[in-house]
Amino acid sequence: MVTFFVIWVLLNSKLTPDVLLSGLVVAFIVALISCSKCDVFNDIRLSPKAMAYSITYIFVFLLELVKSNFDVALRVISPGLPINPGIVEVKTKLKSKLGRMILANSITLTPGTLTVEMQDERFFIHWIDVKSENIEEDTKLLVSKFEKYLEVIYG
Amino acid sequence: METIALITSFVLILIGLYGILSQKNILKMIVGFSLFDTGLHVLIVTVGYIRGGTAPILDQVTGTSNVSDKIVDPIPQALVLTAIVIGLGVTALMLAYALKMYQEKQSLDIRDFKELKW
Amino acid sequence: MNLLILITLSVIMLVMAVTAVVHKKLTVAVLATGVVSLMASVMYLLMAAPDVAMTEAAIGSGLSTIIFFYVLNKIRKAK
Amino acid sequence: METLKIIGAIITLIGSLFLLLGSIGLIRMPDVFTRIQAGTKASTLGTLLSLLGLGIIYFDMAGKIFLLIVFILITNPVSSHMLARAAHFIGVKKADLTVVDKLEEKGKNHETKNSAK
Amino acid sequence: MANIILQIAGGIMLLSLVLSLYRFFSSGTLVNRVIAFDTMTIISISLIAMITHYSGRTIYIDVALIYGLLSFLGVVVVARYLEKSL
Amino acid sequence: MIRNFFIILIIAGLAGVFVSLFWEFGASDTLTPLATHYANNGAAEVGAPNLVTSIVVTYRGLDTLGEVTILFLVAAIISFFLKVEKKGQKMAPPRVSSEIILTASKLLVPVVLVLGIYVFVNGHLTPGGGFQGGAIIATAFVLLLMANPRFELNHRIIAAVESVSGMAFVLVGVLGILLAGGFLDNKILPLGHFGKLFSAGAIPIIYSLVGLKVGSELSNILSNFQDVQKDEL
Repeated sequence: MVTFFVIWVLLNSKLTPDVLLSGLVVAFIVALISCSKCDVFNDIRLSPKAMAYSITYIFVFLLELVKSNFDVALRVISPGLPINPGIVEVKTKLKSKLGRMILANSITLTPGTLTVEMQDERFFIHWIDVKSENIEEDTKLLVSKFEKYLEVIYG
Repeated sequence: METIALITSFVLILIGLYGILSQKNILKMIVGFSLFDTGLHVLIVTVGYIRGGTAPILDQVTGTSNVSDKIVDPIPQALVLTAIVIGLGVTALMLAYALKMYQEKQSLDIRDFKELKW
Repeated sequence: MNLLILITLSVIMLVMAVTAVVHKKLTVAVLATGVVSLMASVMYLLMAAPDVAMTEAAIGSGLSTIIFFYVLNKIRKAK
Repeated sequence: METLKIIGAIITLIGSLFLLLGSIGLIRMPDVFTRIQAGTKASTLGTLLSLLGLGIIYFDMAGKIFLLIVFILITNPVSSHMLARAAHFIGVKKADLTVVDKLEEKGKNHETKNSAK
Repeated sequence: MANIILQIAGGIMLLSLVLSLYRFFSSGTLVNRVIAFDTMTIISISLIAMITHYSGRTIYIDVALIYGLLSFLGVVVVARYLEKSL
Repeated sequence: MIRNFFIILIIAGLAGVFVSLFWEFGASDTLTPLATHYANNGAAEVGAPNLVTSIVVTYRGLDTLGEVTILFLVAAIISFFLKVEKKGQKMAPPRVSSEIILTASKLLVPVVLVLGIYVFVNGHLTPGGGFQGGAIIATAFVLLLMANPRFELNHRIIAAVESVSGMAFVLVGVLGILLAGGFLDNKILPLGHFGKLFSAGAIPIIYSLVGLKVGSELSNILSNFQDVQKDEL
């Protein structure tokens, strides 16, 4: 419900009493309608450590995003098209659904890797430049850089 | 600027009409109708355009008094707003008819439906 | 600049419209209609009509394509 | 103030360059999966950067732009994932360069398990 | 200065729109066309933001919000259609 | 062959008519008198910054009522047509959707609902209004359907929302006759401060009602196109 209220205020992008009042009403109504759907929000831990880790995670993610984007961009414009695609399998330790979704989205958003299929704790990832075909090694290369943060945040 | 939009809308209308008249497949005819609709909406909005005008929503940019020489004509926009929603309704209705006709005869060809031909 | 955007949008719209009418596959025709609606909605913004642009984006490009694909799915199943 | 505007404009320019790279990748890549990689990912970063630049220039719509960025960050990978999954399911031809496909090897028994669920 | 850079950025966006149009026509399967559609919608969001800048009305950004949502759904619907599980 | 010839003849004739009609057309530099009146006095009379909204809801309110009626009729006819499903067809069970879209739909549906409510409550301040907001709410329903193809909407709740909002819409209109100038007049509530959220009289209320009604009708149409087989559930 707090999330909806924040979204409402951001949408209106001003802080007058009428906006706040109507935001309360709207957030309450939406939370009432979709209360059974809200359970994904419960996984978030609100301890200071988790907060710090999530901020760090955002920065790590953005850095990774820009870095791999330049990598793929170089591949695209270089004339020989040096790609080596394949679908590899990795494993994750995350249990919470929201954490897993964010992990999969992060993997998809970093260019060069793309989540094709997701079966419980096994991800099948299309990789534009396959370096190894071993599960453990791929996990170490692709997942663990995001996972160690997400594990603290979502468990 | 408005000339280009006008020509685009005319050509869209003509292409849509050609699609409606020449195609044998019912769903392709509905696609043509949809194109015709879009062209018509672009045409009406273009007629209401004023050179150098801005959107008919008053805020700090336009001020509140004597706005009539700053904004574009709001009436065609209001009409098109209604027309788009009605267009969706009509398209959905036609699709429902097409589906029902397909379930009757297992065919989407307009030439197979001869009952109402005279 | 506005003129350049408008010309590009018009060309894309017309090419897509011809594709939608001429092409044999229905799915391609529906997708092309979606692209025409999309470009039309950007065009409405250039013609200073944000309300209409919003309606076209929500209804013409979104819901109408979705309904078309539902019907195509049903027809494919009935075969 | 002016320097802030120029910084925003330069960020937007970089974003549009990424959009262009995405389109070039869309044309050059050999098969569906690599096209999804090059096309949609680079375009996502391009859109993010250009929105960010405009958010720096017009500070009063920063809230909406922030929301739009979060929205794109959630929805875009989901749609590319769905497309890739569908493409793999219907058996789109992969490029000759493809070295390994673990999903194809394990595919059979996983599919039956899934449908039985 | 800032305006000139933004104009160049808009021109590059138009160019990439046309380039992704090329993918729509070459190479036959539906999946390729859907990818081109997706890319075009993403570029269009940036284009709407640029039009917001040219016209000087910040309220136009609402349209981009709706656009992002609806384009996402269109792509997902086509993907489900391809999976034969709509 | 003769058919194609006639088609091309008709289209060429229509093109000729278009060219001769609009050969001299150029966008005018001034508004028509009616539009000038709306532009200069609309803000004072109705109190809504978005002139399109004030025209749709107040000046041309009856048109909107007719439009909502047409949508209702369309929904009714479509459900009448498509309700009789053939039974006994064995369908393969659809492919289970992946966990990503399940979680994403859970995450996004409330956000989409908030966005739709924002669009139709702020219809008098920003672009948008009841129709767009209704379409977005129907989109939330589509999102649920994507996550679970066998998801079924509770038709009783939808019908209740639709009829209640329709009745309330007409009721607000009649209140306009009783308390203010005419049908759907928005001055039954004070006009308030220009540009605030609670302003422009009854326009936010009317547009919210229109949004709810359009949203439920569009969801109804969509759920009729979805194939649910009753015996399978």
